Amino acid sequence: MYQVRLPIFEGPFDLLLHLIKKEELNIYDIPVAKITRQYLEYLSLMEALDLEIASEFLVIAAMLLSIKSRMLLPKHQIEGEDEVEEDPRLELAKKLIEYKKYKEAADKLEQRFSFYQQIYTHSYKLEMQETDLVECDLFELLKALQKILKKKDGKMEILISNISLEEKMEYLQKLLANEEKILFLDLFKETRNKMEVVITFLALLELIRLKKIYVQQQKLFSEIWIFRQ
Amino acid sequence: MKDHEKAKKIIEVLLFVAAEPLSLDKISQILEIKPAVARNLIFELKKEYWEAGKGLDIIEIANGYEMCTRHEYSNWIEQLKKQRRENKLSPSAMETLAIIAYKQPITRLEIDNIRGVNSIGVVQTLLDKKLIKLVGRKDVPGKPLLYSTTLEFLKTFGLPSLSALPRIDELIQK
Amino acid sequence: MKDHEKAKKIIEVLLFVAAEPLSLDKISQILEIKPAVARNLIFELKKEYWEAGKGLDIIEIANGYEMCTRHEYSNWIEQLKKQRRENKLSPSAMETLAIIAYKQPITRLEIDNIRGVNSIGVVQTLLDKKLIKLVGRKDVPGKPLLYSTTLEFLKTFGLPSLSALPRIDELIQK
Repeated sequence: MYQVRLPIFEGPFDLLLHLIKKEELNIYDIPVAKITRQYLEYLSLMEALDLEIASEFLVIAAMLLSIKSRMLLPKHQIEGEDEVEEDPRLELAKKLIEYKKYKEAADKLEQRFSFYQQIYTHSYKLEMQETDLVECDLFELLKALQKILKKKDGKMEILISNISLEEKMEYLQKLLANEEKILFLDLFKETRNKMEVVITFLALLELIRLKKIYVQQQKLFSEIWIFRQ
Repeated sequence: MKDHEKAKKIIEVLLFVAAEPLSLDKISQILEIKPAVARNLIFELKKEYWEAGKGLDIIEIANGYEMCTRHEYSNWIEQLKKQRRENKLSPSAMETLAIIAYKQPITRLEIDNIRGVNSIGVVQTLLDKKLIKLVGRKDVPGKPLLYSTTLEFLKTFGLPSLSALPRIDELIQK
Repeated sequence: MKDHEKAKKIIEVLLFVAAEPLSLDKISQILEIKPAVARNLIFELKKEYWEAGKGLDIIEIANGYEMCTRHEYSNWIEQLKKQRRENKLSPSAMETLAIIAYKQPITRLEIDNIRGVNSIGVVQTLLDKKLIKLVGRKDVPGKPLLYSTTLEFLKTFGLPSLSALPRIDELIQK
């Protein structure tokens, strides 16, 4: 059985470089007719396989065809000047060289990347720890907050709080300096309005983020405790 | 695992990267050696650290072993932490972040209107910290840029998704 | 700070606890020594690790120094982590990243021109992965956004600084 192996190309330049390499051609002296034919064959193969052809491939196809036709035209020399007309392939060659450079740089980067993936720093360890710890608890925290807001609904004054986030954070830290742990619910016992509940909650989040405190519960839906780090 | 010294070095590396105390069982399982042998190697390592007068130590804790610093060095570590506190978000950054979180995608002008002050600096800080990102342009005159929160935002605040944010109208009604 | 050996031990402890690469400035500031002295101490430490055949190493990365494991030990660590660290970048992402790394700051159009394809999706991926960032706008019509690589890029590729990238004109010669 004959099987078509279709390499995936990053773009038209990638495809052209592949064709040039396969045929062992010099980028500055591309046989345009041949390369154009192969290029278009590849596109029709993609089409036959129902693969979407990015518009960029078509742009370069048009460019190839235009170069091909320009090369077929007889070279006209302007009278009185012996300047030779520029090779219509030069612009494409320059682009390909430029692209090839970065393609090789990408290979070098890839090598570094796989090497450094095998090296573990201490910060990698710390990262793992953080996400494991906070993520599951925060969902519970939010649920707990909703409960508090519901409970306090109607009983609270509507006041613009004059307590800032900074002050609340300091207050929470002072509380924890004296106690090993505090019950989440207790933090909201004396809050007088919704704004203060929200600020207390935000302060809590910020302290968790700064790793000043952490929250724990023994099992799901049980009381939430706040500990100092 | 035959080589004694090699095994000791592997244990050192494992203790270095482990996110929690490593049990003797776990260590001996990975190295395919007896727990008693693993214990001896850990003690040798600990002794070497001690004899070299290192600031690092290996301690037995919570049914396992962990690499840690000696307490005499805590002052130095404190100084390191002190400098890291600058990573903290300012109240105005927190405020801006909250606005973006709830009203995304949002333009800078809209943020400014809510806050009543120019937010150009804060928005840049939040971009730098990767808590917000550009997501396109609003289809109004001037085509202003639109900002949204990032995955990093969710991670930083330990949120499973944006829908896990408390509903704003639940937080402050009336 | 007089005692040479003591200073070395403090540096070791600091490198151990730091959650990110520590700059020479920071280290020398904490120890109240000259950066050049700090650098020498780090090199001594690195040499000691090497001579002892340790599985740990100290590398220069992202404008700082960091303690890490030698790559020969990754198999052992992976047994500990169970799940592999699989963070592969696609070839097009790698290609785009290479272009940005060498030509920064650069606009998306300039990237597109070199690659011959539209890079909007890849650029977003790289932004999401924090390997690149926005650094401003180019002073040409349309004021397009400019992209540069980040500190995270240096960290991910184990580069001390951008100048440690292999020179592009050496990469390709006929």
